[in-house]
Amino acid sequence: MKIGFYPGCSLTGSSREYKESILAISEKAGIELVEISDWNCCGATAAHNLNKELSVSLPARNLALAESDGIEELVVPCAACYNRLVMTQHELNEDEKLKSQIAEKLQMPLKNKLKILNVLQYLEEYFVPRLDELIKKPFEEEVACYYGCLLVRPNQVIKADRWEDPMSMDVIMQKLGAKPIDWAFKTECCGAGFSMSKTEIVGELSGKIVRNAVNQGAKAIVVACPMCHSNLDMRRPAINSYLKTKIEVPVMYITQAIALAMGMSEKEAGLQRHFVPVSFSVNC
Amino acid sequence: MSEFEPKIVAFVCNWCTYAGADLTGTSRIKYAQNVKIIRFPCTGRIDFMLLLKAFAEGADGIIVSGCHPNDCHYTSGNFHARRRWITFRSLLDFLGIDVRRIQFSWVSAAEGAKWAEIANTTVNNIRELGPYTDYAKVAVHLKKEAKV
Amino acid sequence: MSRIGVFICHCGENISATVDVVKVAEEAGKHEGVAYSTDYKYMCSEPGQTIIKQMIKEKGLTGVVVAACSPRMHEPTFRKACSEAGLNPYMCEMANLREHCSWVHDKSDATTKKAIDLVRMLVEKVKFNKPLYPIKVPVTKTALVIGGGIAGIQASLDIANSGHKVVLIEKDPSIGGHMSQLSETFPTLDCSQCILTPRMVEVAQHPNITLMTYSELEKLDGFIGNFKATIRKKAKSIDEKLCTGCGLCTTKCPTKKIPSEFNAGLGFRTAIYVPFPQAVPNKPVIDKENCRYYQQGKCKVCEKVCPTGAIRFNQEDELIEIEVGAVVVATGFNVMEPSEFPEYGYGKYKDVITGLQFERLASASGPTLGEIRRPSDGKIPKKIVFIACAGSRDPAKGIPYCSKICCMYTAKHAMLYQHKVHDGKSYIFYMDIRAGGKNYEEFTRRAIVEDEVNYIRGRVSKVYEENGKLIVKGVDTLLNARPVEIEADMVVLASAAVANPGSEELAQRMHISYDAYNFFSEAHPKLKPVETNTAGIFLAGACQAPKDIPETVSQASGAAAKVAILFSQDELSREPVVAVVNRSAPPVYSTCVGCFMCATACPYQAIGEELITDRKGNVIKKVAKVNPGLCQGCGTCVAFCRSKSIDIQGYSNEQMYTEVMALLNDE
Amino acid sequence: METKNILIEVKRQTGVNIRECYQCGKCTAGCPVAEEMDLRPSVIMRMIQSGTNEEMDQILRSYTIWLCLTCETCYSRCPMDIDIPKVMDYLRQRSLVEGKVHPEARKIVAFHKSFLNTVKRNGRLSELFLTIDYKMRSLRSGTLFQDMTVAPGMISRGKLHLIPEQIKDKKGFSRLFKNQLKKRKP
Repeated sequence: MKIGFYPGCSLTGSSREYKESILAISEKAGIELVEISDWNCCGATAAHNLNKELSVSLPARNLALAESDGIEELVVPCAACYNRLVMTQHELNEDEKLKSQIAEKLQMPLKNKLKILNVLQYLEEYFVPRLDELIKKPFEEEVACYYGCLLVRPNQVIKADRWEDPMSMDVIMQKLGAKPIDWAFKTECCGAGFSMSKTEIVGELSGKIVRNAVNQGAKAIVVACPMCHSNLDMRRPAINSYLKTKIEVPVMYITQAIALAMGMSEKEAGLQRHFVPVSFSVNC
Repeated sequence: MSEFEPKIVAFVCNWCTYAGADLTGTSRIKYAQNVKIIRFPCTGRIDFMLLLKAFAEGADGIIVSGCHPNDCHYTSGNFHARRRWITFRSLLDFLGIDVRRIQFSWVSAAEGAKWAEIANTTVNNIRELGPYTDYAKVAVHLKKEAKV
Repeated sequence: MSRIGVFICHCGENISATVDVVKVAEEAGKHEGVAYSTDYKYMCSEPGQTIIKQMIKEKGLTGVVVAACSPRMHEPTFRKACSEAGLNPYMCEMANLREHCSWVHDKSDATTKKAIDLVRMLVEKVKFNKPLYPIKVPVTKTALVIGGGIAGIQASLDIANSGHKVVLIEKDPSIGGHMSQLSETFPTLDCSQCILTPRMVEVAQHPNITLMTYSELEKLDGFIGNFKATIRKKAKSIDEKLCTGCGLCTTKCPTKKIPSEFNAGLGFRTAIYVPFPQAVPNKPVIDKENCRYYQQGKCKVCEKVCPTGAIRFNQEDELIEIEVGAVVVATGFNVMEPSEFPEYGYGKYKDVITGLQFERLASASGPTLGEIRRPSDGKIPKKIVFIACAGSRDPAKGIPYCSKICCMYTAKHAMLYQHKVHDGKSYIFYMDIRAGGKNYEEFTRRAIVEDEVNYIRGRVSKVYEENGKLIVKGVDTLLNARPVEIEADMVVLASAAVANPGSEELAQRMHISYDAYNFFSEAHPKLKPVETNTAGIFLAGACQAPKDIPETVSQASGAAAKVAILFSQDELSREPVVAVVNRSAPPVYSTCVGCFMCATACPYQAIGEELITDRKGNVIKKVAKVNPGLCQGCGTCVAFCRSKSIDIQGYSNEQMYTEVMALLNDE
Repeated sequence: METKNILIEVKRQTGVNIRECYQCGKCTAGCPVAEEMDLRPSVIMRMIQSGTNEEMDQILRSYTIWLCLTCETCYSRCPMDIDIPKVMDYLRQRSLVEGKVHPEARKIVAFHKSFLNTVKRNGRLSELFLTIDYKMRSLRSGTLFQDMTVAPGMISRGKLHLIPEQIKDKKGFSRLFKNQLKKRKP
């Protein structure tokens, strides 16, 4: 089975373990993820903060490339890229004139009918029905499933189920054997694009998230977004200085959790690339 | 030759537009004499054969006006009228009648000024379109045939 | 041969100033079939009317055209005059020379010509007018009241006290409605049950009232004065005559953990239950869905303990048909679904409750006997946050309207809390305080000033739990939109008042209209607030829109007065402007082909079937038949009819075509 | 520009009708960075509603518009479905064009600019180049050594590539950055 794949820039750099783990579990499940040829950056927050047109044309180029590759379904693991691609698709469908202008500029046809999947939707569709056969070692930990902003908002466009209290990741984790905790910060913002420019704000926002997760008994935080991961993991010093305590709860991608449950080694899952060490995986 | 004075028949509903035209009167808002009103219980009552009859009798233009959607005194009569009008409209071309000769509108009992405005615009529009005699001619012809 | 009289009115100078009335009368006089024509300064005055009456007699007129003001003004006047002179009133028509001619045009020949045209049009119409007679329908002097809340109770008592019979049906096991759930009522803080229960008892004992609880309207046919209602009397599984209401069965029932509807889910009840101690009737019903015997086939504890042997497991729903002359709909309202508030954690956190649940906590008959305690651990909350407009005025949640009662009951809740928990702190997040009733503003001021309730202007964005506290994230928009975070022990949502589930189907069953939010629509928002678009059906209370108790009671009494007015007549007479299907001699019988397009078009279900049979009773033909009692005379069926078999009296095809021809044929 | 024109302009550029706002404050109540803002989201809505040119100027010079994280919480919870983040995008772009960026926000703008610059050059983002470009831009803000502790960790974990990934169709890609479309009229 072949499905289109848009990794986005972070997955080739700071969150390469996310890419490695999603490719690894897909391969083991017999799914080939085919990268869109010659894809480019989606523009992320920068483009839509500074330049309205680029915020649409950058993602649109990827949509057009995917179409010309003959892709019908596209997996976008990065939540930010997913959000930008879906929003662009929505905006172009709302505005035929803009669509034709952008297509002209791209010098590529643009039907704009692609089915875009985020990682949770991808797992739900292609893994959940087969988890029983795929799981070798149940992942038995109390986890806080953290969705962040971009997988669920704006609900007017994204139309996620239960956007205030999403459950899809919790359901997957539960099926892996984990005990997802009930907590209140599932969709709070981690500070996202301010990782570098306003690190102290990231420390505060991410700090509140980590604190609530730990208070509610989480042994690990599971994420599905590279920005959430780097803010919660890499920016842990800023978090600790905001909370005035040292918090050691690890942060991992849901695909890593699945990889471990499927019997892969810590290294195969890419746990060694984290700043906050993941210690418990050894005993599972 | 004097200016062409179109004959315009207005088919209106008793509850909204008829009362609206009454309000035009009580507010003393002037409009052209060409428009003459026939009272119906509801636009739902208006059979479009009546419109054709009016053309055959020499009308140059027609206004059909009733209650705004959802305001019908009888709940749904104006919706039936609207649906019938949509069908009838697509037939007009086939019948050889310029669709601009029929003005379909909603005027409530509170819209006296709107009634005057619709009456005047219709008169101006029909004046531009010129007299309409095709159906009248056919009618005369048919009457003659019937006598023979 | 027609002998028409034409009477042109000057209306003082209103008409004669712009229309040459003398000429109009003169021209009319020349018209074929006109026997007499004249003009007069004030046709509607006594002498004016006398001229008409005299001429009808003198000239033997068969029809009259009065050219004056709008028929919407004086048609009844002139029709009455004709009738007094012995002419059928429906042989009189009016040409609208004032509103549609003299007032809207300047003085000119064209204006006079238009007047002549209008008069000619109606003269030709009158030639085809037929004598019509008002339709008489008998009145069944029993009213059906649907819903046993305060609205239904008030309407029933008022109708019954005016000497008429009432059948009151209630879907729940007891009457009382939401009012019986309330603790104290604003703005007087008098106990709700104390003022309500005597009325409930009065309903049960009134000789003119038949009370049917656990019953719903299944079907409503007929028309004003002559409705036929089918009522489903749901099986209570007890013999009400034998049951004494001793309550032994309810104490012994083993299924005890069913959330109590009366306590808004905060307490429990058994499977055989009386909803609350003051219930009327005070006899239990078995809730089949939760009863062990009905679900698993074993138990029957209630049957064993019942001292009078009143339990009837094999009882079935009964369908009862009754004839009534009027219907009062008083089905009330509901509060918004909890699932609509994910950001406030309703349904997730036990201590986030609705206003209705708070009423039960504050009520002496409630699950905590009137002490304010948290549902989660029974502790007394030291800090309560009330969130107003939870759902109301929130188009994103589908409710753009104001629920009207929340500002007041939230103030009351905070007040009751402050009275009961002296060291407690209460906060109300609000957008506006709407206290527009008698003594209402004084009441909310008292809450703020005397009872020290903290009002914060702003909405709450999120409520979440951390370390056993509910963190309320709100804002104070009066302080430069400063974010406010309160660690509360309990959060009360003033959740929006919404239409009852199923109200849409009920409205369709009764053929009354409802608005975009499924509240029932009144016939006119100002002048017919208790009538519906269907004659004989009236509205009372919050089924029409959210209302407080005083307003509900007023409207219920208003509806009762309307019913009493209706029942003061033995027969109703209606305008004979109704549709008729033609009938002719055999072998055709009628040109109707029985396609029933007319029935599809009719908004009143006024068109039924008629079977034409021969002497042996064999059906020869099926044709449409109009029920003149239901027909309102819109004429939509006429335009729909393919074979021109249905026609409407007063606006017949003959008349309308003639009008068109006469208007355009100016010789 | 008078009140009416400001509202019309915002509507034209974003499709958002600020008149819908009835000042319930739910946007501000839920905003994760409201505490830090000089003008809260609901206040900005009110200023646009009732504002004069002076008030618009104040908005464009505010720190708030750059602090907005576009987390979309306000929009998702707004009872009137007002797309505030979209309005913020518009305000930021206008602030940039009119040269009214708040001094405190220069770091943020510098970061976004560096980001787009790196993307423009390579088609994809290189985190190392982004960091370098950003440090150069924000030299004066004293961020030069701020992330020095992180970079080595990233390199040792294989997270920082020294050679940036590049796309092939550079010519086609660069077209996107040229001849920006004229402001669209709805």
